[in-house]
Amino acid sequence: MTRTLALCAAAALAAAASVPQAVAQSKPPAVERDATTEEFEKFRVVLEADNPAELFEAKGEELWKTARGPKNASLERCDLGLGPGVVKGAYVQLPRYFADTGKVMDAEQRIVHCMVTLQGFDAATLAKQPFSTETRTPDPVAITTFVAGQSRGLKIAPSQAHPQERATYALGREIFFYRAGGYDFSCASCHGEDGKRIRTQQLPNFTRPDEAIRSYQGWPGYRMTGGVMHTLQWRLWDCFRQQRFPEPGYVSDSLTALLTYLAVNSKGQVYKGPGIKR
Amino acid sequence: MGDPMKIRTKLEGDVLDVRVLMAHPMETGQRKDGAGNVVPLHFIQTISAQLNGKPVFQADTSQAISRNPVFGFKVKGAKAGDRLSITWTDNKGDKRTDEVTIPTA
Amino acid sequence: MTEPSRRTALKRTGAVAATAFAAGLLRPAEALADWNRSAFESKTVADALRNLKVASPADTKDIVIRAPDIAENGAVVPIEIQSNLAGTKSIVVLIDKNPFPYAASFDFAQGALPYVALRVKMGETSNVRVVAATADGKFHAAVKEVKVTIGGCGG
Amino acid sequence: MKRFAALLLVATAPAVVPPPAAADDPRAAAVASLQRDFKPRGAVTMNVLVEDGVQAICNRTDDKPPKEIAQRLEQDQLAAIRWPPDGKLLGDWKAGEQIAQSGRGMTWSDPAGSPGGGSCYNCHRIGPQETSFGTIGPSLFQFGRIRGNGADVQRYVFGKIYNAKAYSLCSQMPRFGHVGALSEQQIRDLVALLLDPASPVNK
Repeated sequence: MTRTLALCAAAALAAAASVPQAVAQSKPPAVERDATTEEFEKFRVVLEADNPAELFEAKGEELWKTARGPKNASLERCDLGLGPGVVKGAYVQLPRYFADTGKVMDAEQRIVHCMVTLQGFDAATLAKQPFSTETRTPDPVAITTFVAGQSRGLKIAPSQAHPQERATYALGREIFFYRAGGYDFSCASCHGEDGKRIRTQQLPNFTRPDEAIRSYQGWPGYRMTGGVMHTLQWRLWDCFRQQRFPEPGYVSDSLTALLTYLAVNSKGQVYKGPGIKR
Repeated sequence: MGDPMKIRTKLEGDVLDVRVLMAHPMETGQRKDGAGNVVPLHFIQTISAQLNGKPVFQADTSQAISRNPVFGFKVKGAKAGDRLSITWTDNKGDKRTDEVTIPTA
Repeated sequence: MTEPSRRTALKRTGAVAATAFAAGLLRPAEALADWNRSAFESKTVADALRNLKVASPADTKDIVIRAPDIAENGAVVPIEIQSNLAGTKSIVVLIDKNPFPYAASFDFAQGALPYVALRVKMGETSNVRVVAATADGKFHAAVKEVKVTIGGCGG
Repeated sequence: MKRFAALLLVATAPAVVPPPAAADDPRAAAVASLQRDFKPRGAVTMNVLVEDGVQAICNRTDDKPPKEIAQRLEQDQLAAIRWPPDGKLLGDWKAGEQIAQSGRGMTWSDPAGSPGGGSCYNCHRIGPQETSFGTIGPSLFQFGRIRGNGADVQRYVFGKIYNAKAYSLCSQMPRFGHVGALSEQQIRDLVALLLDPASPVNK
């Protein structure tokens, strides 16, 4: 092996990401941001101040309050964890354990559950085209946006009191670090280090509390590409696509586990409400 | 026609800061849908804002305005209780007007 | 609309309209009939300005354009424009490299300040060009470059 | 996709972590969860969720495999590289730039059989004209200018793109040639992008 080759290999080794498996305990140093990221963040404030997501929040509120579906019922009896009909503050406490289903559920999963049980909608039909397009915003997306908006300014506070909530977190953590697929990627390949970018997009390090909030912050998000509203269900779905994994099931338990991992890592941070994304 | 606008106002002294969000696809006529068909040009062409019935701010716009448009403008000489109405019209003849009363600060 | 529109009102003030207003920035008559198709369908900045009847705008530092140096997404580029020129009646926004550069025009009256915030689509890195018409019939211009880049995984 | 390393896994995995009872194995639970909730789509099958030997070692050691195991597996990966029979490693840098720009390939939305890209700019700075580049990997700007383009460097770059794990076992870089994401010619073109003196990378 020549000297040049050895140097290259050393550089490659140094560049290989090391994935910390533990969430940092002490306050980690601030993540360095480059000039491009600084510029994006400056104008993100402008974009967030007047966010078309509000149009979808309004739509979702109307859907929540209107009697619809085969059972002609509104969602005002839907229990998001704080009692039937309580929307304020529910989003930041999800995912959580629900005794009636015997499992941990995330916001959209629970909303779909309510649409099926209270309004009589068909789960399989809702799962058929669950994501927004330029011409169609699925009802659960608008409703989730409304529900999320009702937690604006509140701290992320998912419960870890129930053994199933802790088990779900542990499962989510395993999924986060699991490398597989054609490209050998795990979630951590892109989201396990500080201050990294894909192209010009800042990649939050979801293993740090101050960065993990960025997985929650901004979602549901008004996506500038296409001008459509997306929830975390879409975000994870498209992440797995780019991870070269098979297609995750909509509102499936694996996604809830991952969302639990992200939510618990974001605990204590303030949720700013539906956001705006690239 | 169309979904309601979101109109937000903030009175700073006698200057009214207005922000308006409009639900509109603002199709450029260049985009193709999932089936590969070109989506026809569909965009807001004019916007007019009136304060107590008097025109204050008017815009002519093209398809270069982003989808679900956001505009901001400022009017001097406004006060709480004034009525602000905003109307848009698009190239298909659709039209929508929304009105708010400026709240007491 | 119960009261006459401002544009109709402006048309009646014939003498004043003869200068800036005849220049096409402030159009007479009803809005839709008014929408300047030839300017909006112009494919170059020069053609658009000609069709808007903007004559030799002078560069100025008194139009403040706040837009990102590098846009996160060309589909939504936030632009804030403030004219500090006395007697600013209207503002035109052009995106030099867009297929149709003329993006919008804004008219201010009855206490409206010469300020506007808008969001535009930009196909590629380009100058954002702002032309203001003042009551003295003169035109003033300022530009700001906005870089448009590829953002995500590109797949 | 070739999963030749499965044998290696049998040979080496027990030396690292003895397989625990499935019930309290969180990784096994995670895999079971993924197998239950995910569906094959397009060209992506459920098989890709099954770790190969390299993935298994990296997953079990937080990407920090013991040195001797890493070296052994790296040697095996290196030995599996298919070098061009004609020995030509330098292709067309212009074609390489296009491949470096493209982030397509091996997702469920990529049509099977269509040529993929290298996603290189997603993680690396490369050519000076492209300002939209990622920082997950090191900058490759001036790569050939700094290192020259001798036979050994060409061989290293070809090998690294073909199978990054042959040089650093738990590297985050995909094994583009090994898994068939890039063809021999595409890798040659990328080698040229990095090493050709005429490439903008080396200007």
